Amino acid sequence: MTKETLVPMLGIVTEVRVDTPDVKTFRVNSVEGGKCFEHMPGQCAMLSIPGVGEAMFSITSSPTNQEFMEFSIKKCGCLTGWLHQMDEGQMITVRGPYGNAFPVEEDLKGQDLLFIAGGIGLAPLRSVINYVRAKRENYGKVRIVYGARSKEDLVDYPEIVNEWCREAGIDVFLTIDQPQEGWEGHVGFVPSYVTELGFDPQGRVLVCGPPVMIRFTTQALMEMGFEKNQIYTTMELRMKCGVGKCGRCNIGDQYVCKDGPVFRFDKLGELPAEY
Amino acid sequence: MSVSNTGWTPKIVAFCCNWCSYAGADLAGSGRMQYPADVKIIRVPCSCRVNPLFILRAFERGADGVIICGCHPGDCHYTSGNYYARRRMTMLFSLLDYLGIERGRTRVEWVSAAEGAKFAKTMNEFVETVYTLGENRKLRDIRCRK
Amino acid sequence: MKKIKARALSLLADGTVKRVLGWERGEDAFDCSPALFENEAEMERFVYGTCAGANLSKYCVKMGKAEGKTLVILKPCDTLSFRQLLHEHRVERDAFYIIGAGCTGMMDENGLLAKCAACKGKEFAVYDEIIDTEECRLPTGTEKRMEQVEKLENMTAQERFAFWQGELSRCIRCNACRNVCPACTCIKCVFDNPGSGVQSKAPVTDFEENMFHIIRAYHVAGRCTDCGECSRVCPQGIPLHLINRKLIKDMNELYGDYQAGLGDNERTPLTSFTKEDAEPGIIHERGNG
Amino acid sequence: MRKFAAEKLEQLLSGISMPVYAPVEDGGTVIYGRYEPGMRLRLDKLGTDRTPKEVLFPQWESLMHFKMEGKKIQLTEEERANEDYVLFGVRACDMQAIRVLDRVFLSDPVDTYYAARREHGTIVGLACDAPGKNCFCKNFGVDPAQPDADVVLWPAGDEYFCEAYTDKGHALLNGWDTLEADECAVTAIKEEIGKKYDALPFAHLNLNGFDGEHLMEKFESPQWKKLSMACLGCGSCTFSCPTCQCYDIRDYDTGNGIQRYRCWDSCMYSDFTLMAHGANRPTQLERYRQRFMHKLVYFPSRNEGMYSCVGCGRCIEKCPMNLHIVKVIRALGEGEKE
Repeated sequence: MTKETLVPMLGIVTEVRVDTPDVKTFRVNSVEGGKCFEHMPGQCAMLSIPGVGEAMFSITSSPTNQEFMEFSIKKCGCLTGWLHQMDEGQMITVRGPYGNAFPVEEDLKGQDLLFIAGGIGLAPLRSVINYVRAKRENYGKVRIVYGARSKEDLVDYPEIVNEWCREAGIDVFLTIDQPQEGWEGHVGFVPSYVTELGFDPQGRVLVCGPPVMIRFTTQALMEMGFEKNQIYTTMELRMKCGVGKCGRCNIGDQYVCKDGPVFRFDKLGELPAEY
Repeated sequence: MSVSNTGWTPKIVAFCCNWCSYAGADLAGSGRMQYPADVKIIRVPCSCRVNPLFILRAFERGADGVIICGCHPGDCHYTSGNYYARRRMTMLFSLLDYLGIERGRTRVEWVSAAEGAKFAKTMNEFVETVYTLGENRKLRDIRCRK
Repeated sequence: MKKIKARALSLLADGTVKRVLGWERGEDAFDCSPALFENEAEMERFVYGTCAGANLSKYCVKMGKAEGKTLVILKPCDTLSFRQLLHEHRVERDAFYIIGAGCTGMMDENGLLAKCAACKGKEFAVYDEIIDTEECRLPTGTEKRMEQVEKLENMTAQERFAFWQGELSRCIRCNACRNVCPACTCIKCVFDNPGSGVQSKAPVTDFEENMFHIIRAYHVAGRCTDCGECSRVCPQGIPLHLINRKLIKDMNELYGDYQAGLGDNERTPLTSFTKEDAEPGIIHERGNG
Repeated sequence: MRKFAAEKLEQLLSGISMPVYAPVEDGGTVIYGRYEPGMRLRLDKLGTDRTPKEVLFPQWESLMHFKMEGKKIQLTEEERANEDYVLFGVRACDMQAIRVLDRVFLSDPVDTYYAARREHGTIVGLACDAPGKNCFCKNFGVDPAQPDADVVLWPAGDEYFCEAYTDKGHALLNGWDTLEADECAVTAIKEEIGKKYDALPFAHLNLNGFDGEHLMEKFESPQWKKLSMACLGCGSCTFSCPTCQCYDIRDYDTGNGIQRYRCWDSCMYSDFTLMAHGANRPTQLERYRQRFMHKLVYFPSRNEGMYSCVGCGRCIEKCPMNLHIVKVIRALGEGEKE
C-alpha cells in the first residue's frame, strides 16, 4: 500500500499485449523490478500519465502472480487512448491498491463459483479466476460464461482456450453477439445464454460487464432461483482520489472507490440507483 | 536588436492569414529583409479565424505581444472575414485596455502578399514597442515561468 | 400584484397554458425563488413583488422543450433577454404566453438592486399582455448607465489594472455569473470542455480569472442586454456588469446605437460590419493609455 | 478563565510571532486572510464571505511536479506545510465544519497535505454574541456560545473572556497578557446567547428522519423535482460552504513540466461525474439531490449521526435563486419541532 494518499509510485510498462482491436493488456513492474504492491482479486489501482490524466483500473492479474501486475484496458477516452499508444519501457505512475476485493478468503471459500462476464468485464474477474485456479483445493466447481461482440473482442482468448478450457473442474462457455465465420461456438447475448445453460441456484455468482448486461443477467439468475446475496458485481464510477475523499464516486452512503468496487447485490439494492 | 544587458527579448506571436500576410512574411524572408527572430508566426486560414482565446492563451503561455495580420480590408480571400476580424479585435483590444493591460501589446496590421517590406517594418516596430513595455506580467500564468 | 396571480390562475384553468413560470414565496419578504406551478394548489405559493429580481428568461431555454404552453412572467428588462433568445432561435415564441409584469424596481435586503439603479426603461420588448400600474411606468434609479464605466475609462491603465485585480481576485470560479446569464446558452461551455485546454475549476492564478471573465463578457458581446444578473448573483460582489457595459458602450460609440433584444435584426454589431469601420488602432487614440 | 480589554486585541494579535489568519476585509467581502497590524478586523461578521476552511484546504494547491523525459518520469512531491500559524476568530459553526473536514481528511488513509496544515495551526474560536437570522447551528448540535477550538474568546462589551482547552491553546494564551476572570460572567454570556438564538426563525428545525435508515425514503421523495427546478448548477453554495470538501485533481502543463494540483470541485457541476460512457447524475435534479442528501443523510449515516451541515447560513445568503438547505429540510422533513 502506498503510504501517501495521493502521491503515486512510478511503474514501468514491461510488456504490451494486443488482446482485441480496442483492448490491450499492460504488464507493469515497479522501477526496481517486481510488483508495485500486493493486492487482492477485485482491487483497483490508479494509473496515470502526467499531463494526460489519472484513472482507476482494475488489476487483471492474480495476486498469486509474484512477478508483475497486469491491466487490461479498453480504449475509450483520453487517458486510455494515450495508454494504448505506449511502448514497452514507458514509465507511468501507479497508486493503490484501492477498494475492497471479492471475498475470496471468506464468503467465496468452499463454494461452487459461477463467473459471468461481458466484454472488458472479464478484466476484474480474470484476477479472481486465476486466484481460484492457483488455490483450486479451496473452491468447488468453477463455471465461466463469457461473451463479447465478436470472436476478436474476446479478451484473453489464448489464455481461455489454452489454459482455462483444458483445466479439470472448470467449464468455460463462450458466446458472441453475432454469427461469424470461423466461429462454431454459441451465438447470442450473455443473459439469454445464461438462461439457456440453466444453473443450479447454489454457490456464488460473480458478474461483471456493461450495465445492461448486468441487469438482464441478474434477472435471469433470479428467475433460476438465485438469491441476491449469492451474487457479486463490481462497479465503476468516475474517481479522482481513490480513497473516499474527493466525493465523486459517492452513491448513497458508500464510496465506490473505498467501500466498493465489489458489491453484493442485496447491498446494492439498498443504495440509490445512481450508477 | 532588442537585446539588452539582461538578455531579455520579447516573445511575439504573430497570427498571419494564409492568403496575404503569411505570403507577405514569406516574401520578407525570401527578400532577406531583417526582422527579429522573436516573432513566432502562426498561420491561420483567415484573420477572422483568430479566436480571442488564442490571443489570451498566447499571453498565458508567456507571449509579450500578440499581432494579428490579415489581408487589407476589401481583399479578403473569403470576401469579408477581415471585416469581422476588424470589429472583433477592436472590441477585444479595447476591453483589454479597459482592464488595464498595456495597449502596445496588441496590434492588428493589414499586410498583403506583396508587402514583404511592410511586414518586416511592422514586426520591427512592434518588437520595439513591446520591448519598451518590458515583460508581460499582467496577463501571464505564473506557473509557466521557468 | 394580485392581478397577475389571478390572470395566471385563469389562464391555467382555461387550458391556455400548462404551467406557470413565476416566483415562489420563501421564508421572508426578500426570500423568493423562481418556481414552476402546474395547478391551482401550487399557485397558492405564487408571489410577485419587489423581491422578484431574478430574470426568468434563462429558464425559458429549458422550459421551451416541455409540452404545451408555458406562462412566463417577465419584467421589462427581462423581455429584452427573451427577445434576444428569440433572435438566436433558442426559444420558440409559440411555446410561451408572456405576461409583461410592471416593475417598480427590485430590491434585496440592501435596498434597490444595482441593476435597477441604472434602469433601462419600462418598455416591454415582447409580450402577450401587460399587467402593470401607472407607477410601474416611471423609470427607477438615477444612476446613468455608463457613469461608472466612464469613471474607469478616465483612470490610468495602472489604476484600472489595480481596480480589476482587486475585484477579480475575489472570484471563486463558482460560475454563477455564467450559469445565470440568459445570453450564455452554449450547450457545452469552453471552460467545461476538457479538450479546450482552458478548462479549469479554480482560480489558480490571477490570469485564469482574467481569462474567464474576459471571455465570458466577450462571448456575450452584442447579445448581452445588460440585464445585470451577473453582478446580482456574484457571491463575492464583483461588478461584472461593468465589463459588459464597456463592450456595449464601445459598440454604441463605434458602430452606432444598439440594444440587444430590440429591433427585428438578428445581426449584432459583432456579426455585421461596414466597410468604413474604424481600425483597431482607434483604441490607441482614445482615453487614457 | 482569563480576560483582557477589547482594545488590547489588535496589540495581542500583532504580538503573535506566527502568521495570523483572521476575518479581514477584502474589497467589500470578509475573508480569513493574513492579518497585518493596522488591518481592520471584522469580528462582527457572521458567515464570512469566504470560510476558514480555505486556510486548511485551499481552493487550489499544488501536490507534485513531474518532469517527463522520453519514456522516463521524475516525480517531486510538493512540500507539506511546515509553518505554525494561528487561525483566529472561528465561529462555533465553522469550528464544527473543521471537525467535519477532519473526519474526511484525517480518516484512514490520512491526507497528509491537510494533516500538515491542521497540525501546525492553533485555532482561536469566537463565541457568537449575536447570532443572526440565517443561523441554525444548534439543530446540528453546535453551541454558538462554545466553539470547539484550542482557545475560545467570549466578547463582553469592552472586554474579552478567554479560555484555553488544549496544549496548543495554553501555549498561545500563556503568551498573552491577561487577567484572572470569573467563570460566572461567561456562564451568563452563554445563557444570553442561548436566549438570542432561540428567538431566531430557523432555530428549531425538525431533523427527524434525516439518517441512514430513511435513506431511500428521502432519496425518492417527489419534492426534489420542485426544489431543484430553479437551481442554476453554479457552485456558489459549494464554494461558500465551510464543509464542502469534494475536490478535483488535475494536471497542468507549465511548459517545463507537469504540475499536478488539486482544486475544489462541486457536485453541482455537470462534469463532476462525467465518464467516457456518460454521467451517472445526468440532470440538475440528481446533482442537487446529491449535495443535500450527502450533507443530511449520507454523511451522518457514515459518521455516527454527525451532519455535514453546520447551520452557518452562508448558502441562504449566497444562493442567487434563494434555494437553500433550510428549504430542503422543511420540504423533506416532518414539519416544525414542537
